[in-house]
Amino acid sequence: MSDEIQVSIRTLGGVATVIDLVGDVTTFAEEAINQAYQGVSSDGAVNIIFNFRENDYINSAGIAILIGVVTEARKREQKLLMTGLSAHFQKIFRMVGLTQYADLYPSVDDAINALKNGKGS
Amino acid sequence: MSDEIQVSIRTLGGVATVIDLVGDVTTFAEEAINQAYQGVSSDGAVNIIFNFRENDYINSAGIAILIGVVTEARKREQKLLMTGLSAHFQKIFRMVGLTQYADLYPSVDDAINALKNGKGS
Amino acid sequence: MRPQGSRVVELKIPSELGYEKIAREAVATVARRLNFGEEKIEDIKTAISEACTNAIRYGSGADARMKVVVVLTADDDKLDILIKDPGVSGAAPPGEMNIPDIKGMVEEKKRLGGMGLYIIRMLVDEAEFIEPNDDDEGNQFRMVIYRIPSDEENKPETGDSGSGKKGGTA
Amino acid sequence: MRPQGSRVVELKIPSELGYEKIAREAVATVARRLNFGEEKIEDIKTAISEACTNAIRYGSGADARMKVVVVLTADDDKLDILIKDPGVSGAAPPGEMNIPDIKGMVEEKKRLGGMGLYIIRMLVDEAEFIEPNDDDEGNQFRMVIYRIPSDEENKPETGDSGSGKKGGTA
Ligand SMILES: Nc1ncnc2c1ncn2[C@@H]1O[C@H](COP(=O)(O)OP(=O)(O)O)[C@@H](O)[C@H]1O
Ligand SMILES: Nc1ncnc2c1ncn2[C@@H]1O[C@H](COP(=O)(O)OP(=O)(O)O)[C@@H](O)[C@H]1O
Repeated sequence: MSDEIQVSIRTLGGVATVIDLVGDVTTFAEEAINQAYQGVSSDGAVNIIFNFRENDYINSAGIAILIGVVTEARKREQKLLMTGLSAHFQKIFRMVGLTQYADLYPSVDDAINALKNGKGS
Repeated sequence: MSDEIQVSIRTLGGVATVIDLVGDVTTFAEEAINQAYQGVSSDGAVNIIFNFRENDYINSAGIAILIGVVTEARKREQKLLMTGLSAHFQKIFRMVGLTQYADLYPSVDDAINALKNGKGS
Repeated sequence: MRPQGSRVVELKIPSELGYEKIAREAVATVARRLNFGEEKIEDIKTAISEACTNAIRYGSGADARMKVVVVLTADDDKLDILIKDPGVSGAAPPGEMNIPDIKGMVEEKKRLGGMGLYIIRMLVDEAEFIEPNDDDEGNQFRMVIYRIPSDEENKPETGDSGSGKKGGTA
Repeated sequence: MRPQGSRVVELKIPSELGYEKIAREAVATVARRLNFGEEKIEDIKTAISEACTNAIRYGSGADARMKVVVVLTADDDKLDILIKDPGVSGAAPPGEMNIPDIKGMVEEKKRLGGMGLYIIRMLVDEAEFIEPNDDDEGNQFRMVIYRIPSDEENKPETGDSGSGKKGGTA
């Protein structure tokens, strides 16, 4: 539908790869998110940051896509971090237990700092 | 209704008085806007800036309130400036002819600069 | 990519000022789906707000027990907006929409107001009160916004003229 | 200051994923009117999105010719949300709502999903499938959010727990 998701990728100086998500994180985002994740994985990314845009619409179908990513990331021993989520969606992610598999940080900078301070894998 | 307007007043170093409007500019805003305007007028304000918050809801009833202010301001030989309007509402204000009686500037700073550069009354 | 066939969204709001915002947000979602540009979406939001405000004020005497019905029909080529009010105030909708006389208002020779229908006409492609085709008592106001700018509006110009140039990526 | 009597907003959307956004925005406007706090409004938006998505997917087989009806009733003390779908998929709504087994999903022992109803239950005060009181064939899902937090939810705690503590200035 409208507000189709825009996914872009950037690498931050060998520390992490950022997947920026702008738009709705719903069932329509499945292909774009999985493609981006597969892409950075085959490029050897180890620390992967999913950076959301605050106040975008995320639903349980979108969360299911992220759980699918978690499944893959565990097999590949990658570290997943998530940033930019509103307080509301941080709460939802905690509610379904997604935070057991991915650390949440307010911003990409915060996530990078955490990785540099040895919290990385 | 909801998004009730919040009106606050600040004076900027003798150059102008700013009336900040946050929230809906509709018929429900009439009392708050008129009170603020009457207040600054009786305090002797000459240059008055109505500072809108971009993307707030403004309708024709709200514009009618502003025309009422223009009417008063002309009698008192005050100068009216309007700032912070989205491109859309700048267009609407132009459409109804309100811009013949009040100059529009992107920001309060721009309005202040214009006043300092002698465009003031 | 576009859906086949038209999509209809129907909305029933209390005749109380403020509820026009629901129509305002709903039409934004539908217009975004039709790929209208952001400035055109603002135009449509303002137009529907004005039309609903009128339906509440003049069409139902601002009696919150009354209802205003909004029907949004999204087609491949246009967005069609129908606003029905109970028409209980007895006010007859005007046949024409005048350019507001702001000078007259400022000089207190004219009553403040009379801008809503003018703004609507400037922002949408078609706007008119129509004869209800059933036994409805009330007024029906219809607006149409085309997804592909017509030739007339296609004349080269810059700036946001509200002509729909920026609208749609049709 | 609050309006006397309840206000009802009715919404009919095509059974097509994406249109739940209209219900999402509409309920936000109504909830804001009821003075719910911003975080509680986010809760309500998410709950209605999930319920409408289910009505579209399971209640009408994502057939866009079908309709999902949403009725929002704003009272002094609560917001009542009713979502009706045609119930054509034959899927019976579940009697209970389980805690999602994310470990099972991550270890690929459980199907991805089954989180919608759980999230809804965590975010609103009441949520249930009800027996339609007329001859309706379809499913009806009802959610209630109270403006005054009930005693049970009033236990002292900090952080945004979704319990409605931040909601309303009632
Ligand atoms: N839905 C309606 N039903 C009856 N009369 C209407 C309706 N909409 C508009 N009108 C009439 O048209 C006039 C002009 O409306 P408008 O241009 O919106 O300006 P205003 O609301 O300031 O009068 C109104 O004063 C009213 O008499
Ligand atoms: N409106 C409905 N009509 C019929 N079945 C429903 C409806 N809503 C939910 N269900 C059933 O409940 C199940 C659980 O729904 P939910 O918790 O939202 O997770 P998911 O959509 O991922 O399955 C669905 O798989 C479906 O079988």
